[in-house]
Amino acid sequence: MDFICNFPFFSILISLFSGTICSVLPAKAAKAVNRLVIAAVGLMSAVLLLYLLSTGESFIYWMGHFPAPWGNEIRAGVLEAGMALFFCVIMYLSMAGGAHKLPGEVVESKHSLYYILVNLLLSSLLALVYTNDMFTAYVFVEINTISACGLIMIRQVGRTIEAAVRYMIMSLLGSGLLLFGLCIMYDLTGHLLMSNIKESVALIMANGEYQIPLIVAVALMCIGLCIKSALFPFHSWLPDAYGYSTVSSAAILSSLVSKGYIFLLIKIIYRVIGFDIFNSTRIIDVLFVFGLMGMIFGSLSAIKENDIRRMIAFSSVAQIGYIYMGFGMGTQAGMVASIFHILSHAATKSLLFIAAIGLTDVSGGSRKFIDLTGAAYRNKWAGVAFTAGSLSMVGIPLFSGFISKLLFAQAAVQVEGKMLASLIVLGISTVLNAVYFMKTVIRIYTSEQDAPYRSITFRDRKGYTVVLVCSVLLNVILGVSSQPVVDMIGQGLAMFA
Amino acid sequence: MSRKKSIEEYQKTSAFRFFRWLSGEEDPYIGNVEMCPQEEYQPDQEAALRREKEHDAILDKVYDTTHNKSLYLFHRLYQATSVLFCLFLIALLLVTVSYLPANGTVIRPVNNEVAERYIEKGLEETGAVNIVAGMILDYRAFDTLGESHVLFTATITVLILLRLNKTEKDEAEVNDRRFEPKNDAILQLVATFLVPIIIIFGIYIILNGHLGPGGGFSGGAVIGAGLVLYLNAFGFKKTERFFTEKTYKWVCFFSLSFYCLAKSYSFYTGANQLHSVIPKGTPGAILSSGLILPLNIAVGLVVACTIYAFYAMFRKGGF
Amino acid sequence: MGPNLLANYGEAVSAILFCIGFTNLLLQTNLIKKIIGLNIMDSAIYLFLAEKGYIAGRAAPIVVDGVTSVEAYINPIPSGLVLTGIVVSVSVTALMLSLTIRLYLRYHTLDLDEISMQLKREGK
Amino acid sequence: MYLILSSIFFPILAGLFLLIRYRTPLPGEKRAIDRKALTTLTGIFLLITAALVAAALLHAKESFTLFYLTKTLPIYFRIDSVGRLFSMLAVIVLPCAGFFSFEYMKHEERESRYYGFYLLAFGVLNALCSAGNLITFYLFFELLTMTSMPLVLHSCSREAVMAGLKYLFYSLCGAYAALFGIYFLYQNCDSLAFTADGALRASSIAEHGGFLLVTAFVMLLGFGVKAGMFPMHAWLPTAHPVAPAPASAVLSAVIVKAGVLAIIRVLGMFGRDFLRGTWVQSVWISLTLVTVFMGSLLAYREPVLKKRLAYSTVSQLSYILFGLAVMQETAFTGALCHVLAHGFIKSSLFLCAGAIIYKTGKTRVEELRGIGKEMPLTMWCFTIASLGLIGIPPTGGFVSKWYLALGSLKSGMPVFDVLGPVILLVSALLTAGYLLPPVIHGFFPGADYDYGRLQKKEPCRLMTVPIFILTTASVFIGLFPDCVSGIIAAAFTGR
Repeated sequence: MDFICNFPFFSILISLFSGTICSVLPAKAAKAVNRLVIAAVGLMSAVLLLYLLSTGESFIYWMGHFPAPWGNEIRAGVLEAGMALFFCVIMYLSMAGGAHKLPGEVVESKHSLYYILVNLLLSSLLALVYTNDMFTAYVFVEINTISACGLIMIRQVGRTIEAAVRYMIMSLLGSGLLLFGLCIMYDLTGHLLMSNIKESVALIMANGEYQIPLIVAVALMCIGLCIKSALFPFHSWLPDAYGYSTVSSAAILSSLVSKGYIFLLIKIIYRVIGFDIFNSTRIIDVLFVFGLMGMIFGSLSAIKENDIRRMIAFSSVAQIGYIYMGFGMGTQAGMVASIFHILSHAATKSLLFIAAIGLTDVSGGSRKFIDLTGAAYRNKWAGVAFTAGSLSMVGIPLFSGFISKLLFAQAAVQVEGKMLASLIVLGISTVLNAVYFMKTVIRIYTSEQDAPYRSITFRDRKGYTVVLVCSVLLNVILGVSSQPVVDMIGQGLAMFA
Repeated sequence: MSRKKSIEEYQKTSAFRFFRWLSGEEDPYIGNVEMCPQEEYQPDQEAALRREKEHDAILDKVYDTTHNKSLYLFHRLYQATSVLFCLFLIALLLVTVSYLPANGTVIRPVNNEVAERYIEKGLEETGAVNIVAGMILDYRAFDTLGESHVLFTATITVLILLRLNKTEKDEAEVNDRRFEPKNDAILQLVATFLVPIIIIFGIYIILNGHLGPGGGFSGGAVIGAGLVLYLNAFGFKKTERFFTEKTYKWVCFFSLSFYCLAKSYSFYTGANQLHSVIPKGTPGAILSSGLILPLNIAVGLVVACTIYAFYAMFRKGGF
Repeated sequence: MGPNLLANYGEAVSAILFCIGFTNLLLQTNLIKKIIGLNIMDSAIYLFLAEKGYIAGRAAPIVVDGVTSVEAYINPIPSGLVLTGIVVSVSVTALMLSLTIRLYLRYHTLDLDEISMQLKREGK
Repeated sequence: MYLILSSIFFPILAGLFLLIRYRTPLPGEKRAIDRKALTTLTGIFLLITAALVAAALLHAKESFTLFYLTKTLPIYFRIDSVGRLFSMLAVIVLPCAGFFSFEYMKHEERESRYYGFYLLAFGVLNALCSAGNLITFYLFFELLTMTSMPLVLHSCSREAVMAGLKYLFYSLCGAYAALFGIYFLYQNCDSLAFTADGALRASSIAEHGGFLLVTAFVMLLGFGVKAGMFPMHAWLPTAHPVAPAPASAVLSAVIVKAGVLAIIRVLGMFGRDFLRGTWVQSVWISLTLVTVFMGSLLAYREPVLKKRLAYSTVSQLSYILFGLAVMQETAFTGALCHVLAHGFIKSSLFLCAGAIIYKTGKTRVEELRGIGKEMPLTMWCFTIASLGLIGIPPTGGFVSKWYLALGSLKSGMPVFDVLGPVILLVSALLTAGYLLPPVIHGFFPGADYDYGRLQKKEPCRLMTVPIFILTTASVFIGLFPDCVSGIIAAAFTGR
């Protein structure tokens, strides 16, 4: 086995261990460790990705001395490595972009705790990405949930704590369902490792025995993960959580945490149940309908919102709806579109959150649209970045949002029964997106000469501006040269089987 | 030409609306969303105050729960649907359960080669007499590593929520005095008697984790309970002599680091098919079964400290 | 209805308990009751798992007298899972309780709806 | 290749340069914008762009792919006759209106933003004309909306912002409707590159014929929004009056023509044979006829001059769409002729209206009594342009309307072959009804007019010369229609 094959294991362990280390370090050192770890993991994932692309096949890594049905395993393929790399990039950008706000948002003595949580979150995301074992996945889902909750409520205002409670309640309902589904699954198959479960599931589907409980188990797991990733009717915690937590937290939560669950769901669909078996159940129709509803209602709520960050948060609800709609189509193309949308949405949403904070900074800290009038003139880079993000969300060509919409539409055209519904809703939702994002863009570019706020230039916030530029570039790269990414997703999905 | 209707009346007719739409003054498609006037920005104080007042008035109206019929109805409806949902879930799960393999029998998918190997080879491969301990700390050690970090994460979040600043701390200290048992003689006597026993029992459970029922978590919880009892009997002053936040920090750090590093070593050697230098020892002896005993001790320390820390945090936000 | 409802009475009980816990977590507005619901839900799952490991007439999986034959012991895996699960639920409960304490200190009520109401009144 | 690219990117870069270099001063900042330098630079940029476009029009023959958006979706450029015709229009109107605005925008704030976006829009228009496939076209279509919106909401008053938003949403909705059509075309065509005789696979036509008709209809409606076709025309009369006059001129002369260009492309993609005689054609023709008639009627009873012109644009654009909907060569010639004629005439009219507002501040028609005595040159141009729009022989409007009517009669459609020309005629009468009163009142204010208060208010050359050029161009088209007929014939066959 090549040494590079150790990299997934190293990434998980380093980020896990750095959490422990940060607990005894002062805040500054913790910050350095945090950045270093994210960068190192990103680098390793990139190397791993290149390696996997060159070998062209995935590999299994034993976590211990015992092979498949007995010991734990992790598994790395193109999609996993790519996701890990992407998560690191986004996380680095989010952390760097929100760094200057942290002293104002979090009590000084709790900074190192913040970095611990981020490290643990990263490790749990990596574990969710790489794991090949259902129960390990459950354990790391819990780490993910708890550390995300910590990230929400580390900025201690009433709203965040309430949001954290709501988030925990929803998440715990989700975990409960996931665990119950897992137990039933275990009872039916006698395995916990994904590949072994898949074999048994195929057997069960062929035999006809235990089919009903199997489908119930799948449904429970799916619903559990849907709840956790804030699919439409379960999103009540989301606007407050994203709207009032720290900037980095909001960016990370919206672009990574829910995506971790979604990626786990993808893994379950492909590696545990089998894509064809999953598609033959009625579950995809349910996902499809909820996805569509999320797209519409999320956007409608966003339109009504009068607070820029809550508006962005509600738009996340809509975007998650897109992803589930892609699942619901039940085709390979829909899946590819969904995964691409995971990437594109993560890139765009973190950009929007970070840019929004630049705008509110020059508006006396107020997030109301009225006060944001002309903010883009006072902080030009943030204004441009926000506009770029909005254009991407609206789906203007050359930005990543366009490609994902294109992929969704292409996927939709291939599905006879769901074509019309998905295309119409896609159109409505896009127009609604345009309504609220363009409204905001015009608002921030309506010049207001008498505003009593100081403006911010490049020199004041070098790091922040660089982050904005990088995020915009990431978006444009995804929008312009999407083909390699799409190919990679296809290759990764092929490796799943 | 004379109009039969007055202008006001005419403005109410649909013909008027149609004409307005035709001439592009009004919009039925996009509704009022973007057509609603954006408020002009007014820097003066009065307008801001007025705005606030209006906002308050609206809030009062919306959240006037006692008089709000629709909110009340919604609440009822919510409850009813939730109950229905619960009943539905029960029915669904019962149906599912009825299709599951019969309980207690041997011929089930669960009893397959996995369990077989754990039982048959577990003693030999892990050196642990307690097969469950061998399984969670060796075969499926990654889960357990994650699990201990769940606990760690939870502690961090509790710290974030409840740990107080220096200034707040003094205040909390004063408040806490009221809850502090005032040198309750009975409690103290019983505690002097019980605490050592409890702690020794906890230590036994931890050390015996690979030999019998027990392990790091359960033993740690017992020790933690002992510490909490001691704290309740003798107060923070006494405990602070040997257990402060610093102690907690370092104990946790060392235990978790040891855990992480030890398991990393074993994962690394395992995955790369290297020979692990850690001896298995004779099964049944106290010093046996490789890493399981030290790991149990580490987990036990973490859990004991964490339980105590939870208690102290809940009570007054600090040690 | 399947054939094994009566044989699986333990699982049936755990399923009902699970739903009770689930509904409590979902429906109760009182935070402490919600946490109790959470614990009922988790315990139901552990009951379920414990039932899964059980094989009639066999001993707990601790090797006695060096007997390592499959016929002697019950399935050890569910027990291990329960152990892990318990730690998770302890952690989560601690977190929920501390959240509750924070909210109570701030708003002097345990009713989540009332807290939301107060929050919205604050309007921030 | 480099000519085309530079004609696209030079104005875009120049516009960005202006936006950055001469940005609006911040609240606390003390920095005066050097207006003279700004206008000089803009003027130079406009001229260079015009020269580049002209060179590209004359020389560029080849097609090229810039890069691939996805594997099967190239960003592809190719100049064909249709594109050439539209860029011809743009290259004359945009610099004229640009020079006009140097004077007109003198007292407006945030001039640099206006010029910056003006240049951006110019570049995007060039790209639109030279786009070689639907995806490229769509990309620049969206960008055109984005870059022209700031022109509409330039004054930033509440009405202007609302109008800008309305413009934005109408255009975006339309473009999305069209985009979904593009998805279907993408499924049913081998490539999205433009043709004039249908790119649909024969098997797809047989299989999803009915569905493709719906698609075609949706696309026509979607792009029709930009061209102000009936159910979605409402943005035009809102956006035009609030925009600065030169911006309205460009908007109604060139930018709305992007919708026409789009519809020509869509027609080409589906193929005329596929659509001829289907319900799509009938519905479409009825919609255009309704628009023609309704636009004229609304203009007739509108008192505000610029709004009246805006309604007139709605009506005139549907003349063009009618010509396309007939799907017959003569009518097509008429339509393309009308694109040019209407472009020149309407920009000239808007600039006249702008000059009047600039000099006198009068916006309503009944205030314009005696204006001809005060601003004779402007009003003469207005008169000539009006006559052109009505369709009096020696002007461009006559030629195009003649061909339109002729083509319709020749087409052999049931009902519409006669109904069309009749409505066109009625509408022409209405046009006379709404354009001539200002002229008549302007030159013949009546006996009770107080000549003593009369002042010479003729604007400076920077304003009159562009108006004059545009008016001349409109007459020129009418006098020598042959000079464009070749290119139009080529356009019909898609070369």
